[in-house]
Amino acid sequence: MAPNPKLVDAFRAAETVQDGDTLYFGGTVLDRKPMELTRALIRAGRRDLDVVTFAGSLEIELLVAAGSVRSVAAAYVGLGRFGPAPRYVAGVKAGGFDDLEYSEWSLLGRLRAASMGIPFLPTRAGTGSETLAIHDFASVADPYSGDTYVALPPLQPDIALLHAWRASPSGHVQMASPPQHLWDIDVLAARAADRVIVGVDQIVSEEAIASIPERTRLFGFEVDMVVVLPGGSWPTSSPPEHDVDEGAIGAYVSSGGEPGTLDSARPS
Amino acid sequence: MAPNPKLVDAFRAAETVQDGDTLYFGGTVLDRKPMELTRALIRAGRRDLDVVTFAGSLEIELLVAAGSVRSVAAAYVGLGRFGPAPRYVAGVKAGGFDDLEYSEWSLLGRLRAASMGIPFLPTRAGTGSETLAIHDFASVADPYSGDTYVALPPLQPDIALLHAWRASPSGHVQMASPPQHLWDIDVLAARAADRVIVGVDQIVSEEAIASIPERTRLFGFEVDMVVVLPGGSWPTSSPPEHDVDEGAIGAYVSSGGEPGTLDSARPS
Amino acid sequence: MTASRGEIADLMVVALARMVVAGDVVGVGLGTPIALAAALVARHTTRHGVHVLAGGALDVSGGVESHLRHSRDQRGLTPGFVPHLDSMDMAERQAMTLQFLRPAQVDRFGNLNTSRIGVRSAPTARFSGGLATADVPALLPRVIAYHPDHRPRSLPAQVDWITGSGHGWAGNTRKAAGTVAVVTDLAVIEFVERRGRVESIHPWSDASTVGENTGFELSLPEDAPPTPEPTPDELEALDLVDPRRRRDEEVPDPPGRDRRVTS
Amino acid sequence: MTASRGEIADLMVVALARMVVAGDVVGVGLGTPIALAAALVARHTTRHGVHVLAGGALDVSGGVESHLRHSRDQRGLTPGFVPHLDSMDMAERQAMTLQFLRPAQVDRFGNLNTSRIGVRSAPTARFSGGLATADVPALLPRVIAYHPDHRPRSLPAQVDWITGSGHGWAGNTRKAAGTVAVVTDLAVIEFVERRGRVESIHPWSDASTVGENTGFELSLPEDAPPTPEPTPDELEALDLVDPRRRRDEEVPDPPGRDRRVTS
Repeated sequence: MAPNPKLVDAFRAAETVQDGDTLYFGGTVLDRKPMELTRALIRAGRRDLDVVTFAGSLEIELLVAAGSVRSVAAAYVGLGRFGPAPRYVAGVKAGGFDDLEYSEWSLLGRLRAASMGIPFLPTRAGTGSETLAIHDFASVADPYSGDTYVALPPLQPDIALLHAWRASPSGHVQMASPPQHLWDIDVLAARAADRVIVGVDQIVSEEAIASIPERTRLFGFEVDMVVVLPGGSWPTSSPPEHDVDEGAIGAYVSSGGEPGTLDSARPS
Repeated sequence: MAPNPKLVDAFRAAETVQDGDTLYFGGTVLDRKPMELTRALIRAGRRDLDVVTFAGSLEIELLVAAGSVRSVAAAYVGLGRFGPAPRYVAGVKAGGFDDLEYSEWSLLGRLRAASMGIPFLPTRAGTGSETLAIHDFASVADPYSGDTYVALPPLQPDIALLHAWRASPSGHVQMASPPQHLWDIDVLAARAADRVIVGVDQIVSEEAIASIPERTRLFGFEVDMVVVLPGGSWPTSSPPEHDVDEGAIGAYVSSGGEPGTLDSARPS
Repeated sequence: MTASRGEIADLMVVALARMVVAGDVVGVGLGTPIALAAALVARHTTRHGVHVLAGGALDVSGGVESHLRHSRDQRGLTPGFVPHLDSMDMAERQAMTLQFLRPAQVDRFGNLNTSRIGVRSAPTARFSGGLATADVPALLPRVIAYHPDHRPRSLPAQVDWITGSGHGWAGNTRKAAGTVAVVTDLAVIEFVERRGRVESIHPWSDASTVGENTGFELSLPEDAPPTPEPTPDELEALDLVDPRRRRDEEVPDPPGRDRRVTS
Repeated sequence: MTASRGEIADLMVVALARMVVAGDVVGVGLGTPIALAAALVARHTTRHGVHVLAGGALDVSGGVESHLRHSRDQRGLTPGFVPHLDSMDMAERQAMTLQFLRPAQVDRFGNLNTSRIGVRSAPTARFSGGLATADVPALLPRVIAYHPDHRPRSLPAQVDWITGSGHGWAGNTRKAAGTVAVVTDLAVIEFVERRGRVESIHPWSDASTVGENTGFELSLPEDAPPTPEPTPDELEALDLVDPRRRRDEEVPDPPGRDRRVTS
């Protein structure tokens, strides 16, 4: 067999991103954020990005500080128990990018419609909300009852960027067990996206994957690029490898949002 | 705490079924069929049942032989590598009950709509099929493209009857790991149904459940009754307890569909 | 009369817990220890006739701190884990029955704002976003809000932004009552027939304080009873589920600044 | 010319496998060893540029028998398991690209019958049901049928019941081509512009035998080539993926009764 073309470095992965792409950032709040892939995008000078994430944190901070974003679509952006995301909040207040707030169900419902391959997902979620009204979704009548529902259209990001535990050269990706909270949203976003780039703490053999097949969450044919990035989610968590680095996030907050405090990969 | 009312015997479970109910039978082909619960229904004399199952086999044979069914809705009825289901085929040919053949996606899609709590699920699956036309589903226009899709309405059985590995008195149900093929359809049907009755090979403590929480597939609040029925899926399989009893099924086929060969629970 | 952060947190938690009924399946969101403690206290006081789904795990024994652990540390403590998409389905099919929400603002209709103050393109404040706040009032049988800093800007006549629509909104096709009540650091208010009605006033407050600190007209009976103090059973449950008092984190310090310390 | 069950099974398997292209993700249904062997042979001959999902597991090493094992015995042999609802989603979003189907009848439009002969209320034959046969022609980029008993009642002008709609049906909004070909024990037939066209004839048959045993008019060039015999690489793959010849089970015994043993 030819050398597997899925294994690339972060530079090569960032090169495949175009200015203006719609990028989904995996992880939720302070867990599993693809920080090192985000740094690579910034180093590559990517701009006008339409950023989508279910619950964003420090990756959004870096991107906003670098001036890389055209819009941020999310159901939450903040630093969890560390409070608001200072760069993000300042950026929204200054009108520096389009603040596409989503409700949880409508963002995830759009990704579900894409991953299910259906034209729209009918839902009652969000009815009456101004946050829903931002998006101007069509409504649809239930052909059985005549009642009106929101019709969530598929959301298919150009690329999903994830950080995960480990993968094999052929691109099978495994996550920790027991599962970390909200892990399945990473899988959902990957299946919704056109292309998938996964940074992993460990690259392992195909045999290692097959030895615990029940932990495989994405298959090689669903993954376009694998980047070996030990500690690549730092300072956010990466189960089972490491927890949130609370000191580093505290230092970031204390600095008032100085991206330099997050510049490098995880200190070893 | 009061004695847990979820633990009942098969007689009591069968009593809660009404003539004319719509019953979903769990398991697929020769795996995890709720045979002992089916026998209890027949002993209780239940009639005019609207039977639903994704892929039916010997439970359908028993019910047809007993004259208990008004309709059979399924994407498959047969005995797998043992060939056709003789009583079922004879019953269909004689017009003994309504043969509500389903396509796989439309049956599972209706259960999904129910378990997702949505009014309908739009799909392209089954377009142009006479099997789909049996059900006279409404169509729906995608409000974005204008294209027409099938609108699958929710299917909410009155009761789902399952056979599973083990449960606790409070009704947490665990299944084998690695997962047996098609296990998730049992969970889907349980979540779609109004009420859920689960026969299990083993009753275990709440502590035993918590010791391997990642194997829990249904939670107590989703399960109405638990019946301790060791070998209750015989002669179909029940992982990890036992495989298909090929001899017993062969004997049934050789007998030309004599239900007496399947009358008792698993011989020990 | 004065009240400490701890007294305020305790009474808010038990007031919320008392609205939980046997059979409820309570979903708890991220970063809301008062909501989590209330659900767990209710689980205790109903003798486990209530289920709590928080952090992707069900009914984690050991209380608030255990629910906040990483899942790998929850083995032995929980009957099982729930993928998030399953919990979405549970909400939409109403297998989840109740959620407590902590918005920045609640208005006279029970509308909730967790989004922003001012216009979207250049707001004067941007909160972290509501996650499911926009969704669950239209899905669950009921939603109950809480706010630990009861003042006119927190309970205005009209929220600056409707993240989640309130009680009695039109168009719901199932039994989704919307936001049925709000528990504050001063009182318990229920939304009935599109109006806020004071059900009880906390011992350290009174009718005029509640009225003055609310930005809309309340139905406020002169004889509104005091919110009952935590019972011995409730106090025991509070100690069991939150011995390290994570619930206090949500109450401002000093509580209610200077407006409430004397009644 | 005569052909044994084994020769028929081998040539059908490799003819199907040759239609698989690198990058295909092939879904295989229950109880169809020829389909499974074909997908696994293609995986071998494309040097693993093909993925096979069967029995809820992906790319089980060890061939047909391993795929039929219980999942607990597949640890070490598969990269992972796929819940059935995930595989449904894969099909509908076209992450699954191909499925082989074995219907009772295939007609001139590639319509498939796995349901019944006669009216629904009192049919003269009731098959076991088509599972996804009705669904996948409208979902996947392409579907390929096979039938090991080529005769007019198997390939009629019109199927008795349209379980799965054929090639070129109206209304598909994605690139779902429907049933693009059928491989039989006599020939390889492709459906092009709503017409069956013979692509090749198996070595033991000829144009007139194919024509006489087909219930509809075929585009049948006089110079239709013989279906190439299995190559050494294909024979090696057949041995690797199905050493116990489970594929033979789907071929009737004696094959094709008396109509084909002499050409």
